[in-house]
Amino acid sequence: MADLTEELEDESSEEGESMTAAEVLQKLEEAWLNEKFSPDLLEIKNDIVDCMLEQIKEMEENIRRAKKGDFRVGIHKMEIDRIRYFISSYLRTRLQKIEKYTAHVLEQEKARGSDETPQMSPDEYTFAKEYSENMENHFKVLALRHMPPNLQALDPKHTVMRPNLDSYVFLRVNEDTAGVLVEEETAEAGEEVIDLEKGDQLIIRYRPVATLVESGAVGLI
Amino acid sequence: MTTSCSNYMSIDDIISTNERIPCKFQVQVQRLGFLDSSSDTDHIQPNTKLELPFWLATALCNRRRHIVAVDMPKQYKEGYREILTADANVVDLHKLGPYYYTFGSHLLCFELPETPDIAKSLLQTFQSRLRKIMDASQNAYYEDTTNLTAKLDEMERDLFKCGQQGLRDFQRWETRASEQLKTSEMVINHRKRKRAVMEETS
Amino acid sequence: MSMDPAEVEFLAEKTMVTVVPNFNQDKIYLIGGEIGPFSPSLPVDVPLWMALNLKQRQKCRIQPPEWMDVEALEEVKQKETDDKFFTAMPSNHYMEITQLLMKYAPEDIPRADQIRTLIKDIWDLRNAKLRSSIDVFVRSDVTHAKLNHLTPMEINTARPFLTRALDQMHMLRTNTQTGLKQTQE
Amino acid sequence: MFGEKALELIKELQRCLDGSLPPFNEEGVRQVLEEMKALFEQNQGDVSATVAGETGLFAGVQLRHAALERNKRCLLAYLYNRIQQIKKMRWEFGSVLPQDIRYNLSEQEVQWFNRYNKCLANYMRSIGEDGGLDLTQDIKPPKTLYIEVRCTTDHGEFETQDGNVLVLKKNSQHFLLRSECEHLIRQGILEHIVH
Repeated sequence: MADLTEELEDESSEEGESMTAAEVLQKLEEAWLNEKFSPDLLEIKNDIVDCMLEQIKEMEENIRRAKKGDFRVGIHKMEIDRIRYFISSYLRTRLQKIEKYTAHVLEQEKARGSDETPQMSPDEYTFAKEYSENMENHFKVLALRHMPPNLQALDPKHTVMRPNLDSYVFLRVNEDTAGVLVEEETAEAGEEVIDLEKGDQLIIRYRPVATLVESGAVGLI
Repeated sequence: MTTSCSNYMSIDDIISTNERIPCKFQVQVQRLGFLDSSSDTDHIQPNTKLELPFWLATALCNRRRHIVAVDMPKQYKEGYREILTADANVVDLHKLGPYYYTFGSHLLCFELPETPDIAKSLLQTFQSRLRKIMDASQNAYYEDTTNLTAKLDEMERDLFKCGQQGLRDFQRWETRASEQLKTSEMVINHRKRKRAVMEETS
Repeated sequence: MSMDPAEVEFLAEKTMVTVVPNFNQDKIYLIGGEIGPFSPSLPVDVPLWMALNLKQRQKCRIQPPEWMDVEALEEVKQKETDDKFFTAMPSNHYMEITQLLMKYAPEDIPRADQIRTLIKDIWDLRNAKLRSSIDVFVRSDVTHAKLNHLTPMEINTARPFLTRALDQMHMLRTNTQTGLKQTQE
Repeated sequence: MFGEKALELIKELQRCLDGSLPPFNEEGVRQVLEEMKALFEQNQGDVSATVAGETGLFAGVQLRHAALERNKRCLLAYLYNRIQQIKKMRWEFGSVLPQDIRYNLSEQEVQWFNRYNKCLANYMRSIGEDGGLDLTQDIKPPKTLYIEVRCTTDHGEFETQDGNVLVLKKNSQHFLLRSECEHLIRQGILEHIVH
């Protein structure tokens, strides 16, 4: 069976450094955890998904070529099942958020500057648009168009569902980060700033650490 | 509500905003006298007292409009707040509720003088009842939990369910029951209903 | 969002354990890295999921991890009893690894029953501690807390209740801070 | 009070949170739309009267407008929450719904379901370079490659990935690849046997 530990070019990392398949798998696991626990839709890790699917495909071809009864086949198939679970569960979690917050994620995509990376993959975006049209059409045909003229529109101020960024999450600190503003100044108390030390585990509201999740300085657990 | 998650489509939110509030009309409202079942005039007269659902009260009493003046429902007034301060754990919040916290939070938008006290009371009540809810949801692994949740308001019941969920999932794992791949819940329920219908008709 | 304990276990199955194989095999090149080579009676490190697979095919004996030892665990239990805070566990997945080895390889673990009891005691001790700290936490006015040394399975069991309670409390606390609110439309 | 019929629709859903879906309440929806029509017409009347010089109608218009918004919210929430259930069915029953469940859907809901089916399938097909990925599979973390299953009904022939053809007869037991029979277990045709 072919050696699959050869270095892979990873286009996602800014420094352009290359990662091994094992490292990409580790990244996939982190992305899965973050997506599972973050209330908001995070940036799609398309390169990681594609890279792992590619690895699975190659491995499946190797398996097909393997001799009947090769005892390694079972092990490789198990590993493929495990990786496919990560990918499926990751994309499924994202799909659930896209369905729930469709208008919100489309709004954000629209407001995105050309230099910013999109949250969704092109295919997720297509899905979101079709899903949103299907839903709006449903409202229109069964209800809105039978209503008085001044009530026929959906008022986004009320109807757009947004994730609750103030929900609590558990995290582990990956990099020392000083001066995280966790509470805005209020009438009764001053602002609260904390330092995060590598290895610490915290329970905290998502909002103050949202950018740290995207940057990888903390990971949700 | 100040939480950023919008709940326009929420069944619970719609039902909780139907709770009624004592209102007093400040102006005459023409041709809607029939809303007051205790009188047979064509118009609602000023000073008429009516209990209106929250969704209506909030449209008629706000910073821009003063068509009605609202009063707090009695379960949020000082008398009840004192009872809650004394021992929140013995109070049947479901009887006062059933959406005691959610409805109470809604009421804050009327900006009455006692608003800050109500807000404080809601928070303190929740904090002091929490331990009991946590212990009940963690220790009890009974099939029937109606007893334990009878005096909890809807928000607390939801929390209780979360506690049970964590425990039940863990116990399913511990006994290795989670290893078994299961028929999906909807399919099972669908079959049960179908069987029930067949038995009825046979 | 929540997670099933089976998913926490899934993560735990990545942990490396030592097995003693009864077969010959060159290195296996997995996507996650290379494993082996395997020679009869020579201990080799493999991920737990693979160890369990080999064990079920009667191709190896699993060596219990070093910490899975009655004396060592009694010490851990004593420390957990004495210390007010959570102590560091010898493995971040002590509960899941014990479960899996007890189920699939009980004959490979000396004094398995005692170990099972000790692990359960430690779990219970830590859970009682967790509940008291949750109680202190929610009664205080702090809005975040450090939970060092808590393992993923412990976090996951407390998660549904704790996060919901804090979410609800955050809402009620915001009520008291804003006091006067925007007029609703 | 205004909005009561609309609230009835919502309460109807609240009673069925166990995953069952009551028949689409066409009559209820029609009555709510009717109430809205009446409210709107009265308001239009009051507005024209005000333009013509009559005073004191403002409060009534406000009240009716609030009732209109409330009715609208309840109606949309009724449709929305039904769709959530219908969507869940796509994941639990598969792309074809049992006849008796389909019967409880309005024609428009059936259309919504078909469109959802289509855009979900398109999305799943697009994942990766080729072939796509069926996200309705791999719902639980994999434990073993093969599992033992028992048939709960006479299902007929079943072709395994390696080309063998099995007959799935009621109470027959088989040893199958987990990944190829997960759907059948979720749909209740097979039962997973654990020891």
